Amino acid sequence: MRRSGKINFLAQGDKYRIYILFVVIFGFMSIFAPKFFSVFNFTTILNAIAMNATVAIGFTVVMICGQLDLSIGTVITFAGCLTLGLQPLLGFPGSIAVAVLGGALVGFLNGILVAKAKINSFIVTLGTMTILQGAIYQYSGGNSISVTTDEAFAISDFLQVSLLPLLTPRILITLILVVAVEFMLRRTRAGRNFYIVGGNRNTAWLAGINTDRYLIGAFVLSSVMAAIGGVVSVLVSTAATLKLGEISLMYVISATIIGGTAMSGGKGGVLRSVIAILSLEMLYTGIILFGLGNEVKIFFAGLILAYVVLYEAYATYRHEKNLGQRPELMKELATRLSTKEKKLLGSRGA
Amino acid sequence: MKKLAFIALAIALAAFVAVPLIGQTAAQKANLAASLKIDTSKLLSADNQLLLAPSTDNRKVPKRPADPNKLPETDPLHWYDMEWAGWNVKPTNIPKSPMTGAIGKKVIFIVHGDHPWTTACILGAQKVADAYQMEFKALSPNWDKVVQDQMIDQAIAEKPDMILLIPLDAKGAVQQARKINQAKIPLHLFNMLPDAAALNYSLGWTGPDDFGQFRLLARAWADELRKRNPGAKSIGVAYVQHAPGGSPFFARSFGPISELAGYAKEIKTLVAASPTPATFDANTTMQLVSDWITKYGDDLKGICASDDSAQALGIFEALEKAGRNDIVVVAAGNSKQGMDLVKDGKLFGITYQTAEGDGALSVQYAADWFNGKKLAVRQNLAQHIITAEDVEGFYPPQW
Amino acid sequence: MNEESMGLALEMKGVRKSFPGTIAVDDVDFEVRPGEVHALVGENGAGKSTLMKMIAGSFDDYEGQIIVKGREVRLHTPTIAKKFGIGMIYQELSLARPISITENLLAGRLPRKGPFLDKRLAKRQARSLLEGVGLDLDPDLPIEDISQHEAQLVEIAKVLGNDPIILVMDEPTSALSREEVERLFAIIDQLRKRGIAIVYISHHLPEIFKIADRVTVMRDGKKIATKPIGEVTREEIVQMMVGRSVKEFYKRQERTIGEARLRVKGLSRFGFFHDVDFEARRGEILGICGLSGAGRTELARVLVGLDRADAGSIEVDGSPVRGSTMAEHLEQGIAYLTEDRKIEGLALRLAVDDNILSAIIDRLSSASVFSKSKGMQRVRALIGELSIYPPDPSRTVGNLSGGNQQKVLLAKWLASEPKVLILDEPTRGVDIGAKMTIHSSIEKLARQGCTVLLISSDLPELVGLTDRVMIMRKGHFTREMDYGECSEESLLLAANGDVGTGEGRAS
Amino acid sequence: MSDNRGPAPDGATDGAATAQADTRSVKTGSLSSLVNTAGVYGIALLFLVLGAVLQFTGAIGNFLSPQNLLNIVDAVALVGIVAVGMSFVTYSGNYADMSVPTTMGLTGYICIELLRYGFIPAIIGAIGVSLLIGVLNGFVVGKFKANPIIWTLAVNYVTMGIIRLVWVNKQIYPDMKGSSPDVVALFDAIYRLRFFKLIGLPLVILILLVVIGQFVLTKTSFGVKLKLTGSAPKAAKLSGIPIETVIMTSFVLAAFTAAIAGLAVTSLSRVGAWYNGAGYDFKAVTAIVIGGMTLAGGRGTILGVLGGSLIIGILNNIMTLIGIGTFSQDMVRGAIFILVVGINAKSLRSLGRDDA
Repeated sequence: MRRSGKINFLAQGDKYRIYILFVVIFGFMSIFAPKFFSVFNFTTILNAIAMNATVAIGFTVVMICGQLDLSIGTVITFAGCLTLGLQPLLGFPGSIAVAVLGGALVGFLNGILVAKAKINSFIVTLGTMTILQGAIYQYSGGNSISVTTDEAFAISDFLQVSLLPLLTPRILITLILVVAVEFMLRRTRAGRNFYIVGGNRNTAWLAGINTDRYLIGAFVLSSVMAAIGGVVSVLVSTAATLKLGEISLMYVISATIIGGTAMSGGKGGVLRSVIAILSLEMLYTGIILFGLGNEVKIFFAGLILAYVVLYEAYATYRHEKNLGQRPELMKELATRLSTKEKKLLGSRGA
Repeated sequence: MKKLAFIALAIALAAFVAVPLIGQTAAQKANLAASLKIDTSKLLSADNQLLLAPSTDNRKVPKRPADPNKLPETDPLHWYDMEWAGWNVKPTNIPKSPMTGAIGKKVIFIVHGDHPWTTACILGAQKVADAYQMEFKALSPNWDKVVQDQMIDQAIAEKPDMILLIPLDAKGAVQQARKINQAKIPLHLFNMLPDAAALNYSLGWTGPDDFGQFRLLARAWADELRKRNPGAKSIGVAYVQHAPGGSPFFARSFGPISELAGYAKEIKTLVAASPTPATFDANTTMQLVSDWITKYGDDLKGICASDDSAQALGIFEALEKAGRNDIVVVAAGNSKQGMDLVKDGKLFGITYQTAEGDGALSVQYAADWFNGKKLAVRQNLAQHIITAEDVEGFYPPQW
Repeated sequence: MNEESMGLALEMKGVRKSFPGTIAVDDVDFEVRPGEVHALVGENGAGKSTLMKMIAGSFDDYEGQIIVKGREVRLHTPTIAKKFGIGMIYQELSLARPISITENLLAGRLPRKGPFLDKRLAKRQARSLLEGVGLDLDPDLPIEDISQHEAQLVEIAKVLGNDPIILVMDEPTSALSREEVERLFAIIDQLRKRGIAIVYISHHLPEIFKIADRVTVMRDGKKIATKPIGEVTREEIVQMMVGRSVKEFYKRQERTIGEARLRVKGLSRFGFFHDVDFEARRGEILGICGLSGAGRTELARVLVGLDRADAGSIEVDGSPVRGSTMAEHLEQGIAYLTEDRKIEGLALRLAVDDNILSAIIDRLSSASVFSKSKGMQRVRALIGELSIYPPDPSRTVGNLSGGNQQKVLLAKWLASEPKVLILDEPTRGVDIGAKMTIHSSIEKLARQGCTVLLISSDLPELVGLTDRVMIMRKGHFTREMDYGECSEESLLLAANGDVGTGEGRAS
Repeated sequence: MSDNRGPAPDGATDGAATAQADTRSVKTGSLSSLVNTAGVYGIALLFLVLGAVLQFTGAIGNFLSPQNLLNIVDAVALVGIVAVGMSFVTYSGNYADMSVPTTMGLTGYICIELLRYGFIPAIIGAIGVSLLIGVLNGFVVGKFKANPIIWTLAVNYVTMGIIRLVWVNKQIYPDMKGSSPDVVALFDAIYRLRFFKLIGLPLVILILLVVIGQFVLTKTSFGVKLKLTGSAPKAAKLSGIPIETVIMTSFVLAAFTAAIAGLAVTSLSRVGAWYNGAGYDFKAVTAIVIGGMTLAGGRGTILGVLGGSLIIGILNNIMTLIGIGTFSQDMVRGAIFILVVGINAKSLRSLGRDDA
């Protein structure tokens, strides 16, 4: 008998879990949360996730490589500050370019330290996070940066005009990036190589895949996406606040995990992470629409994350326990038990 | 909140029934009359202070220098755009008052984030809103600007009679205000003094005059420093700054610095820094101040903190360890810890920052606007410095 | 065979590779002809694996010449090696566990249609590769969902997929069941016929005599000799490997077998093995024979308390075993030497003494204060007894040769002075010298009255060492043979459930 | 998590490890960890010397004054306390306990709430509750091998939510819960009590914890089991070591020290607030890692962790004395952090360790 993926329920369950979660939250909120089900509300939700969704793209790839990037939060803010801080000198095209390149540079540094110097990514990115935090304050002199020229307003307005219902340029940018990277991961050799590198670096190396290049690439992608997220976000709000990316880190980590990207690497996908963020955001919005406070938000976010982690851990636990069980023995067992029961009945009868 | 709505409705109906022929406008007139009768000036906050104490500030608004940033940081006018923001705005299509009375109006009250201060602030606002039987809805984005923007969108969608907003960020406020303005919804900003440009789109601003308060505090502080160091040629002081990213960061250090540059030249600024990574962590502040004491020794005569709870406590831990009781410490805000320290004669003075009053004044401003009163673009909360003499009067603390 | 006429597929001239402290391969000449299976034997640490890793491009700093198909090449990365048609099947699996079989098989060379992957084609290729090694699995399954020996075959399929002209196999059978070994040999035969040059590393001499055309023996990084297989005997090879003559490999000393010590009644772990009854006596070495997956390891895990039994009872010296944790079972004298050495057996990052004492921490502690010194002389004794080299308790186990690692593992369990010691493949992938030491200390242990359960796929070992053998098949004990009727053949037949085995007994 | 040779739940085949096995030179685990510890104090000493030099060149004033040195250790006392406990988690191969911040916050709330029933009950109650969090973490991570970072992160969220739900976003004060003044005074003294007007209680606790911790790690059977669990969980399990219990214990220890730190912070800031422990998770990790404990587990010492905390303290002190702005200090801290860990990692590899 051919053993097929189908018999592995757990894997299947994992595959669709995030979409199920999405449907459940969407359904529940649409039915019960006041004013939830409206094009307008969905648009605000999509606007709200635009930044974190963009950030999650790169972060997911890093996690697929079995690494962690704690610096994304500060990269967002840093890129934001550069975009508006340098605008007077370079104009928007220039400042945006510098911001994104700056992001790429940070990612490159992270990548080098992880891949070449072989320092644990948790540590490396914790370090760069601290450095960037200082750099941001130093650069901004402690005050947030804004550009309130008509040009800036024009750009901001443009990014928010709705091309179609639910679709503003800002959302479109995120959408394009998500689709592009997801496609790259699924349909190109390079994309699959990220998974192999994350799954087992040795395998990748033996297959002649330049693991270091992919690790560095992942970190660069992560920082660049974070930077883009920051740039777009400040272009919309015409102001770079020093706390811009503060919340993003924990948010994106949780979402990525909930989305089903394993921290051990080799598993997951960008789309799932984004769906997870969307689900969380709908949950949050719903909770607010119910007139409940942020503590409820935090509490539920924690519960969902905890549930997912626990579920996955328990699943693997069970899976390993029963690995190699012989179906024919289980059948035999069933028959034997039934015979035993018959015996029992018989003896009672006598 | 629902109850309020009903009462409001009832009154409106009553008015309607009273004058059947003239109909709506009459009802509105009646509503306006009823609204104008309501007196909120006697309301009290939890610390038994007047909720809406009239401002005692009678300073003249100076003329804006050509380019404030050209001036040195020690020049008060360098901070013009922060300190005097709002006094000379160019209002851009600000809606006219409907003159229909505050009763039954719906206001959405968006704060910056969850904090005991916020809870008190909302409470104060609620008191006034109740007095005017307004439909009052408070939202908190929990310090996340992305969420605040989202809340603003949703508030706009609800088409309230007015939006009251504490912007999360001075500069970020501009775009937020502009957005609300374009949606043709009256906007009132309060508490966090935003970038001047933001005020172009709002009816006005109410809140604590951080700079003003600290100029006041600075003078009292300077007098005390002089008293303790008679005839000293130079008196060294240090500033524990607020978290970066907002006017308090500047008002609570450069406010006094620029004030004293004129008022008490002998007082020299040794250092000004914000404890990192945790700005409002007592332990971090203690470490910072301990090191300052090591560095400056007896030259350090005074410390000005931007927070009178964690920061102040950290400072006094450091002072006690060094056995320094000669250093005059002043701070912002009247948290319980701060007032206790004043009572124990440790803190010399703190600014009175009424959280309830802050919320209350903003709603009062809204009410007055509905009632068609003539309003200054900017209204400051009453200024006051709490010292050992009067600290007792401010218990129990609001939060 | 007329392949002689063609030139050499691979030739190595005076190659040398040294690591800090040691010279792993010292000026070795080695050659393989197309269409020949060239066996490479030697004790662990003799340099075989290093030599082969050299061919596979694992090192960029070896000295000497490597000539492939007549032209000299520098094999500095796996990619280059692959380009020259060199494929290597590694001892330890080099598969990515979370990734699908397809992507492991085609890692780095997934088929593309234009710039994008052609998933359908990939799956088809994967399936045909799997069929090539006689596996019938869904290529979409992730590796973590298939058994270890299936994974080993996937590994082989993966290398064959690169259709190499030179194929290196490092202990390819170590994780395979007998039937799978047979299948592998069939495959090797086809490859040979296709004129592919095969280098075959194994400790398992019978295998070598079965399939090799020539054999090269290495010792201490040097080449000892290369001979056509027909011109050497097992004994000669062993002698060349260990550098000393080995008389009778399994010399049996008489043992007195005492009264029953371990009594197992109706023991079942549902879905893994059912109704296992047997009893083992003091000083007895009881073999358990069966194909991998027959439930041998699962049985051992239950006996030692790693898994819970769903039914049945275990008695030691007449008193039922209490508790459900391994620690408790250990207390009552049941110890288990695991099949897997690197992950489940030893803490490779820790020192020899840490490892040897790891099973008796509590016994060496009073008031939960641990005294290493108390254990040290036992450690030294065991190092001496098992001649663990180097005899330095503070060496990191990861730095020892496989054989010595295995000795350390055994030492760890000897240190716990078990009443019943379960050995799961105690000599797999271990060189002859170590194998002998291990065998003799097993016998010594038995003579001291300990009961030994020996789980092994190494039939000579079973035949030579045990007093009785229980045959296990598909989760049942199907029959029992005593020393007399045991032979490699009879065991093999029984294990494969051929004629004469009591299939019926199960139901 | 980040290197597939770590004891991450996936138990990845350590092919790479064995690929490099040959290149390992011969050194024992214990020795190399001692070398690390020595290294850590070497760095600490380096900074001290730097400070001294700066003092004699007149760049900074009385760096070597007892008062200043005391300030340094005082400043790191709380982080040190948290780090000592958390280092057991790191040592067990489970990276870090990210639930520390809210554990600290919760401890404060509980203690203040219970003060009205007396000082001792309040302390016991508060610590007790925090231990429950440790047990929960330890159970899930130990038994089901959940990823420690993510799991404790989730627990951190949940606890935060609970705190804020229960105390409706209010912070509470020791003397406003109807507890008697002298009890409040006692509570106030947790942080402020000074022996000989010099050595603060937190410092004393830190030293005690370090001594006990070092002893437990190196001399007790638990310590040995922890070492095996950290270096090779599967092998440890198959040596009859109850790794589930061992891991749980390490998390409980982390929660315990977090609770103590939480009490101290609450006592210092005289308020129970949910943000009381904010940032202590990363601070502690920094100290631990600089202290020479590798995230791969099974390597490092408690003394090293103390050294790590000291390095941070001295660094901050010197920078402030020189007059470097606090913002630039962040940058320097981050750079030094990566540098130190990088060097440590390198030395480990040269010692034949392929994990950093």
